[in-house]
Amino acid sequence: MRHAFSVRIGPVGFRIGSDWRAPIAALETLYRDYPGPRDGVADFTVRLFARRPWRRFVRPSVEIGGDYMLPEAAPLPLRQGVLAAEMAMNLQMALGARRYLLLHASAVERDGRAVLMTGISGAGKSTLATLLAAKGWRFMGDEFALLDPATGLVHAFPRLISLKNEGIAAAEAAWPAARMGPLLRATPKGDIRHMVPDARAIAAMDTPAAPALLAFPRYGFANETRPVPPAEAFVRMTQASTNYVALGEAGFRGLTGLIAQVPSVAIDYPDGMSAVAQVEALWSAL
Amino acid sequence: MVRVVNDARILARALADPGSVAGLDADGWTALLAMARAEQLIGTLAMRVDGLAMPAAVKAILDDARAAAEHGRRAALWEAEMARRALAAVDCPVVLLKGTAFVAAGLSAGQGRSIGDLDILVPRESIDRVEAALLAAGWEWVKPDPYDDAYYRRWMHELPPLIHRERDRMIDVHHTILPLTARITPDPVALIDDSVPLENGLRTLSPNAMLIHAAAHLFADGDLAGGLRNLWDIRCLVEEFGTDGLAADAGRHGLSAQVARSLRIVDALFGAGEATVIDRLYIRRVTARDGWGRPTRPVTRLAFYIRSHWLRMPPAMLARHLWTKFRKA
Amino acid sequence: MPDALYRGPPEDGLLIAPLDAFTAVYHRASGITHLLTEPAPHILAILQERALSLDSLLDRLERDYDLADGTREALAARLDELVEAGLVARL
Amino acid sequence: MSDDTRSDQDPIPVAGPDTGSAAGPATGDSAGTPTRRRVLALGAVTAGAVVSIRPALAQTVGSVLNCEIPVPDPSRAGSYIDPDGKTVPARTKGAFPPSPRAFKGEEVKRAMANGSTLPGTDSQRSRAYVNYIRRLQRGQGGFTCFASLQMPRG
Repeated sequence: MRHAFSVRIGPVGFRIGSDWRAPIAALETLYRDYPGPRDGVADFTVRLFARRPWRRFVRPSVEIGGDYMLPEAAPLPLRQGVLAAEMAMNLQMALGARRYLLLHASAVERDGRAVLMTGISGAGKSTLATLLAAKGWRFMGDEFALLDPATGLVHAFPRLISLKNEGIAAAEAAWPAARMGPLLRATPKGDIRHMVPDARAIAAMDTPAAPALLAFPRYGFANETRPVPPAEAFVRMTQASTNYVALGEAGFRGLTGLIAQVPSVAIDYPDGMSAVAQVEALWSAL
Repeated sequence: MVRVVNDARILARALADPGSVAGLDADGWTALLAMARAEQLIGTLAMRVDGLAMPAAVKAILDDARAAAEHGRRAALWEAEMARRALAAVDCPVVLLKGTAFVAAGLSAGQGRSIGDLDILVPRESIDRVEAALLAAGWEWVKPDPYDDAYYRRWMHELPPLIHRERDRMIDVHHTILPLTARITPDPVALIDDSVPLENGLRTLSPNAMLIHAAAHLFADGDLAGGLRNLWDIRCLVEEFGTDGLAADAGRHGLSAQVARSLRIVDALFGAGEATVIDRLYIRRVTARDGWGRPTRPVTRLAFYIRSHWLRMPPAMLARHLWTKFRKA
Repeated sequence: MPDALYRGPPEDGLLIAPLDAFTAVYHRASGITHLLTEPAPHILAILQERALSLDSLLDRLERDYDLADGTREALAARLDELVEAGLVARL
Repeated sequence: MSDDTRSDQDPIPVAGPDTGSAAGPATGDSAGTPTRRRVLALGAVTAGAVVSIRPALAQTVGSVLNCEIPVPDPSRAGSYIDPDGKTVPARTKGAFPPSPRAFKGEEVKRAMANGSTLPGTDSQRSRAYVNYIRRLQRGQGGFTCFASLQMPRG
């Protein structure tokens, strides 16, 4: 394609091609500290393209494609090109990933052990992971945690952190020196701003961790924690994984192993700081 | 700047002569993998080059592709088994077609092959009972549109597609292998009479009939989308079963020209055979794919699309069909 | 017409992970995971050993367990569910 | 810690001690000498004892993707939508013509949540379209997007 960029995020290599320069230029800047794909061969190809040639110039709108596509994907305006690229990369993971059980969860690590946070989007898991990272945890990812069914370890996937709405200010306050993408107003998901994970998260992204806690945070309620029964945790995680069924036996062994070995806890919280306190309290009690 | 790869012939070569991948650099592999995914041949490629020297990253991607193909094989066989259970009481021959038949019979064409819907062939006189049995066992109509439904029932070679409400898998129930509107009319009774039983009571077409069906689908019906995979199926069938009696069988179904063309193209694309001028047009169409996995050669693609409609319908009917579609759009 | 027989998957055909009141079962032939509650896992285990008719299955359950609310109709409904899920074949 | 109080009152049905993966519940009872007969409930005729796990693309699609729903989907292009949301032949009396543009997932979500009208429609037409979307089934265009809206996500 006209413009191209390759990057590796955790164990996954991407090649992104674009009909426009701008999204590629933005990705090059934001991902400048990341390595390229292993052996120079990307796991997934992503394409940002104009449906008709004139759409490159007239009201340019970015179609999302690649190795794996969904017909229902709607195009985005060119100024949201980074968001289109991130969506397209996530889509490749959601539809194509087979090496790891893909858990739709954010993850942080301390002493080689990881907390997985699943269940909500928006002001929830991205912000929570960012706040925990500001308190000394290693950030592993805000969208997908990759569970290796063979080892039971989770691998980091520290892509750009996708901050939304009020989460933007919270993360900026916690990470005043962080590098940020442009503020994208009025996207289909509200205001979005991408934040580059901290240097430690990128440097350690090839180090997996043993899961120690599976948290189901819920924003907007009074502080409370309660254990989640194993069957409920199991079913919720099958629904929070786009490739559980596709992994077959490996997925079953991986997920039942995770549920058996790690406590599952629902966490209700009224604001980010209380959630951080609750996670740290649960952690100390493990 | 990335070296431009704009023709899927490198994919055809890698399938036919796996050793040819030895010279690929990182960009070459990346292009090959993107093409193979776009043509739904990544699993097949993974089986073909298994064990050869390649970068670790490529090996990991192809290992995943093999595992995915294995999962797809299992799901396809299970869907066939569920159809078998649903149709056990109907007491008519049920012939598996296409990918499911290849894996059920353990053929080389099934190795690593991606498999979509379940396609079965049943005698036309049983089709109402087959439909009722499937509906009773949890399959439902996909398109409740009256025009489409009437169109299918009157003119197509199959029931309107059904989907299983629990498993989300589609089944296409055929009573012959080409639309009734096509100018060529294969003999479905002979296809079923010559079919071969599997251990579980389901059946597959005879090897020659599998090849004839693939050729019919490729050259007398579709617009050659997914053509490379179909041609690879044909090549595997020829390698495994030879071509004894093929010409006579093809003649019986009125598909001599299509079968001969498919053999020539397979020979030219996967070997060193000579292609005619027209054959080269077909090859141009089925290899229209670049190293980003994008379709190329839009004019050629459009020409084959129009041709596919022309083949399927008599001119007056084509006009009526396009007019109805046009009014609705 | 003789009574239908019901048969479960072969002994190595299932992976079973007890969770709590539910049991997760991975069915190797289909690649589908099912979540079962009482009495489905118990029925499945018996039918993995051998094919049985509805009545002989009921006899067998009565021998092995104190049936709390054992009606033939309820057992037939359980079997229908297992048949629809593909875990049990009606022969 | 992974067990909660519920599972204590309700002994795990299948797991004998160390039954591992392949052993079934009744094996121990029938093969050996049962020390104590267990109570087993067959349940009501209408109760369900089997739930199958289905592929869960929908949940993440909502988060991963900006999706849209055509009304009606391309396979039924040109059909009108009656007030119940059924597709009917073009120009059917009392039914609404197809929407000239697909609706964004977020627009549909708002219309379903608080009854606001879909962009470019009046309230009756919007209601017919929403009814159509509610009736979408697997395999029809827009279904995955619709399903992703159903997930209780923040």
